[in-house]
Amino acid sequence: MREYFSNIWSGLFTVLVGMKITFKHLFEPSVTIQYPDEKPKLPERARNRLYVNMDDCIGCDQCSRACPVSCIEIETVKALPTDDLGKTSQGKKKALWVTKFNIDFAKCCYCQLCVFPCPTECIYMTETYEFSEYQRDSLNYSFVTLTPSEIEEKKDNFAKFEAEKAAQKAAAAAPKPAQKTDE
Amino acid sequence: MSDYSNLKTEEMVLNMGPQHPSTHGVLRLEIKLDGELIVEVKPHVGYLHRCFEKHCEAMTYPQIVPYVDRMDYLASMSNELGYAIAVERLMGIQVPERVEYIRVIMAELQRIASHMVALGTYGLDIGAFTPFLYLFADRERILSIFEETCGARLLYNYIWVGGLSHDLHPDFIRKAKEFVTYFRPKITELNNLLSYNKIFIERTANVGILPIETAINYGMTGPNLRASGLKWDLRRDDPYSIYDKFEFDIPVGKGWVGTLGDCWDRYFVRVLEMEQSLNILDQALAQIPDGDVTSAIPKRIKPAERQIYTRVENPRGELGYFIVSKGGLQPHRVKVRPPSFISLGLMNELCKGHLVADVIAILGSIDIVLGEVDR
Amino acid sequence: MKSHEEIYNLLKEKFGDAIGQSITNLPVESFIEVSPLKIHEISYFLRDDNELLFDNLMLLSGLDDMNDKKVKQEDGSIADVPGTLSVVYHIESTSFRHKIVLKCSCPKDKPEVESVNSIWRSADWNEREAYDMFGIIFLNHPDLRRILMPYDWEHGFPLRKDYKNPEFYQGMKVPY
Amino acid sequence: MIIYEYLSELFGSPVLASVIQSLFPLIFLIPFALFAVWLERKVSAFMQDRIGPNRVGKHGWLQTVADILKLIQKEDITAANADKPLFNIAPVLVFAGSYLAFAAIPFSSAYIGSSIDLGLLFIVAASGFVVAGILMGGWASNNKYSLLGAVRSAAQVVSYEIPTVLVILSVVMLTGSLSLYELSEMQTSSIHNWILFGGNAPLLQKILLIPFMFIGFIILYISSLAEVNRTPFDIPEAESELVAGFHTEYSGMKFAMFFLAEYANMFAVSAIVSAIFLGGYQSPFGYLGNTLGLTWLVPIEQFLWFSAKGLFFVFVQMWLRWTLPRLRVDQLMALCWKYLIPIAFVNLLIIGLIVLIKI
Repeated sequence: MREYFSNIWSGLFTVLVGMKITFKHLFEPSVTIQYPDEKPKLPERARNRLYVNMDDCIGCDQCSRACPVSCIEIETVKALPTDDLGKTSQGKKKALWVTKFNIDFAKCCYCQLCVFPCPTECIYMTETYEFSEYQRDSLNYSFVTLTPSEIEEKKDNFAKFEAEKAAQKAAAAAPKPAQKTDE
Repeated sequence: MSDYSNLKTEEMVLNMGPQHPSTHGVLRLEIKLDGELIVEVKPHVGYLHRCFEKHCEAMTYPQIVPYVDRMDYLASMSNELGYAIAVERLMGIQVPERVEYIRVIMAELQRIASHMVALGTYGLDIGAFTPFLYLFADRERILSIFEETCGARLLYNYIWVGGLSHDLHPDFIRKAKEFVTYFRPKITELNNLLSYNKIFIERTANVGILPIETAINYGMTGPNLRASGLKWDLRRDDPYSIYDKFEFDIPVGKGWVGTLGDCWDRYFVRVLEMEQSLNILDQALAQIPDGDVTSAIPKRIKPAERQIYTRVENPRGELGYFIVSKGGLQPHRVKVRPPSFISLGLMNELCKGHLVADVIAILGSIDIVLGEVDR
Repeated sequence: MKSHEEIYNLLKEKFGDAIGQSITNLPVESFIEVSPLKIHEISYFLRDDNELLFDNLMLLSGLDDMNDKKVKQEDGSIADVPGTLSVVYHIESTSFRHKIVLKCSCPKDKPEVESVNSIWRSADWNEREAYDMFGIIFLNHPDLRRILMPYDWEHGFPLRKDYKNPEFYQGMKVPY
Repeated sequence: MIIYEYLSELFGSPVLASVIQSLFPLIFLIPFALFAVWLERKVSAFMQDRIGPNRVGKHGWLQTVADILKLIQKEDITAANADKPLFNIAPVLVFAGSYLAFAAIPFSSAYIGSSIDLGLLFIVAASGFVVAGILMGGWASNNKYSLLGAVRSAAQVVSYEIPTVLVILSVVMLTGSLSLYELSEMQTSSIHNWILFGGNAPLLQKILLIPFMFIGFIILYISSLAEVNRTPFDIPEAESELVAGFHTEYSGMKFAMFFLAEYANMFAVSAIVSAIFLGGYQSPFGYLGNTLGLTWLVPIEQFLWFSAKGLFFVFVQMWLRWTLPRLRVDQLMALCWKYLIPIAFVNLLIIGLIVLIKI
């Protein structure tokens, strides 16, 4: 019998306590941020879309190898001895034409693992976080500064250079076995 | 008198999930019902299977860290801590003291954040919507603290093998201390609003009772095991990191309002654990030493041929990593012992003989994260 | 609290041949090799012996040992000798706080291990997962189905080292 | 009353007058439902430290209008294996049931749909309509969740009618009337004439009656919550268990009908509670119209008081909803049969004795 009445009492009492709390909250300011109108300030370490500063990129492929989801694709062509690629802002000499530098943000998991190994600090996270697209393909960003024709040219140049080199080598190497057969 | 002898009764199969408001993700429960009484519950998992263990075989050790985040996405820091400790023990790395302190702080903040979701969604399951949003608003504070330090709110990639990706943000200590003082009264508010509510107690007390022998036999760990009355906490019983330096209690279930090991005990043990985590945070934030956090990160992680099983106390229980190395840059095998996976195996045992509404109460009380169940 | 050696000796004394060697030269974790068809009996003893009381199975994991060998036969041809699949049991006692690791290996072409489901119920889903991923058959398991992979997965056991991705799954190209 | 007489004179036919008069609650109801849905969202938002709808119209007050427009445009989906006629009738029936109750509710001394002598009994009976509709909808959906919800709802509403009727009985013993119009007229002039404070009984009797009237009031309010399936008694549509209960399969305008019926019901039970215990449309202080000598102002004031009282209880319903968890189906029954009904019985007995003594 005592339990019966204590049940009634605790039922009513705890309900009233709860109602008091929610009533207090009626007059508390809301915590909502009205997103498209007011945007929260992102902390400086916030990890969002990647950016590659191609002026500094030396094409070392380290970011691509660090990426756990393989969303970075890099292709490079060796520069000819005659080419002058300039230097990075830190004074490193560049030796490779970067003919392909694609980051697929549909795959990217924003883990920042690619940022740490970069020797020239040319790949980094920016503050842009609104870049949704209607087509999945348009999330595949290309950072290459060379035009397609330039890329073709560099590739051709290098192929020619290689061919020449091979020919030279062959020319240099060819007489030897010939001499040997003579002996 | 009418003749009821030709009336047929049959068991009904109710398919709960994978799309259902309170299966906590994509879990499918095949429930055999007799009226509203449960005869059998068959959980079907695997809808969120992301081949974690297969992926690990093709990843180098540091690359696994982002994947580890995505298992129990409500407790990423704790997952990372476990993984980092496992690989460090595998290679015999000693990490600086500051790193250990930061890791403990992060793990405890994460524990609070994770329990907030657990308790909030539990209230939601029972039908109380408001505590859920209060807790989520407070959880945002923790996430903002995390974001400032490591740049992400949910999937941190912060605790690395041998160290941390960044040092603490200069504001971190102040904000964390603020949070600790802010959050203490909020626990009382939660208790008054939800925990001690008569309806809530009625719904959860004496429901889904888990005796201690069954709990151990089914491999329950963490708060679920402690709620059944066993004082078993890996932070004490199998110490890792620097938990032996801190003073804290291990709350165990006492059958406060019902039977020992019922849903309310499991719920309330989590509430008490949040208080203990605040205690640990108090101490750790006061004692944190200076130092470098990246000095012990190895250039190349290539353990010799050996195997190890390491476990840590996650918010959901014992998270274990069984790592087998064959000497390469990639692990030969990473097997995870996900606490939610093991806990979910108990559903049938707990639910038998209860009502449909209790399935939700029980499922919420064992607190699973489907990302971890399926990996 | 018993050490690894003590437990090993105890087991060796009781079960003799069913217990293989105790591998302790590893720097981080030692384990005891156990016969796969005796594991039920041994587990039963481990759990219920008053001095051991291993009441908690922490983890049961499948493992591909990756020890397939190519052996030259007498006629000169090279034959594949399939390697072994292993099941690793990490067990502990909540009352004595000691731990032990058991490992039983079975050949890949006949991967049969006794189920310990009736001893530690937590083995239930773990064994299903080991079956799902490695195709290890657990004898006397009450409900050995796939668990994480789709029930209609016909393309083998993905965590075996010799697993090949299927080209098509239900008419869909892989990867899509 | 006055309006009815006026209309009969205007059209010269009581039938036509009745038909036209019956549309009046609808004019009140639809804006009210729109407002109540908006209010519910705003109240819940403020209680949860949120903002709530604020995009359509100022403070989002047009949000529900937009929602209704959306619902009207939606495709009307009927599940393939549903029992189509029943499935289509059910929402109409549910709405009709809750609309029926408005026939006997006195909005002011000038307007009451039908001032039948058995008004209270009529309303209790009319709520049976809703049960039939819900059962029909749940069964016809051919969905297990809907069926469970419907069965739960039937059991719940039928059970909770007993404490409701018992409390009404105790009021009837005091007042001797079942007509809501008469009840309201009885509680005129001042707050101490409210039945909650003992009505027109002599002073000593009143003092004795007040605590028991309070108990009766609380029981009536709790069971009215259960009759309209509001939290903590919303198990027929418990979204965390049964997805949406009996209206899981409904969409578009049919769903809107259920929704409208729910909010109409909320107001109906609030109105009944206030009509029985809190003076109905009567002002607690007296009327501005009387002091100014403008008699036509009085019915309007009465209407405003009535709406205010109704809205207050609707607000309390929302307040409770966003505070409390949900009961389980067996606990719901236990609450009814083990707590509310015995207490209501004892309460009835005591009130009866007090009335009988006639101090």
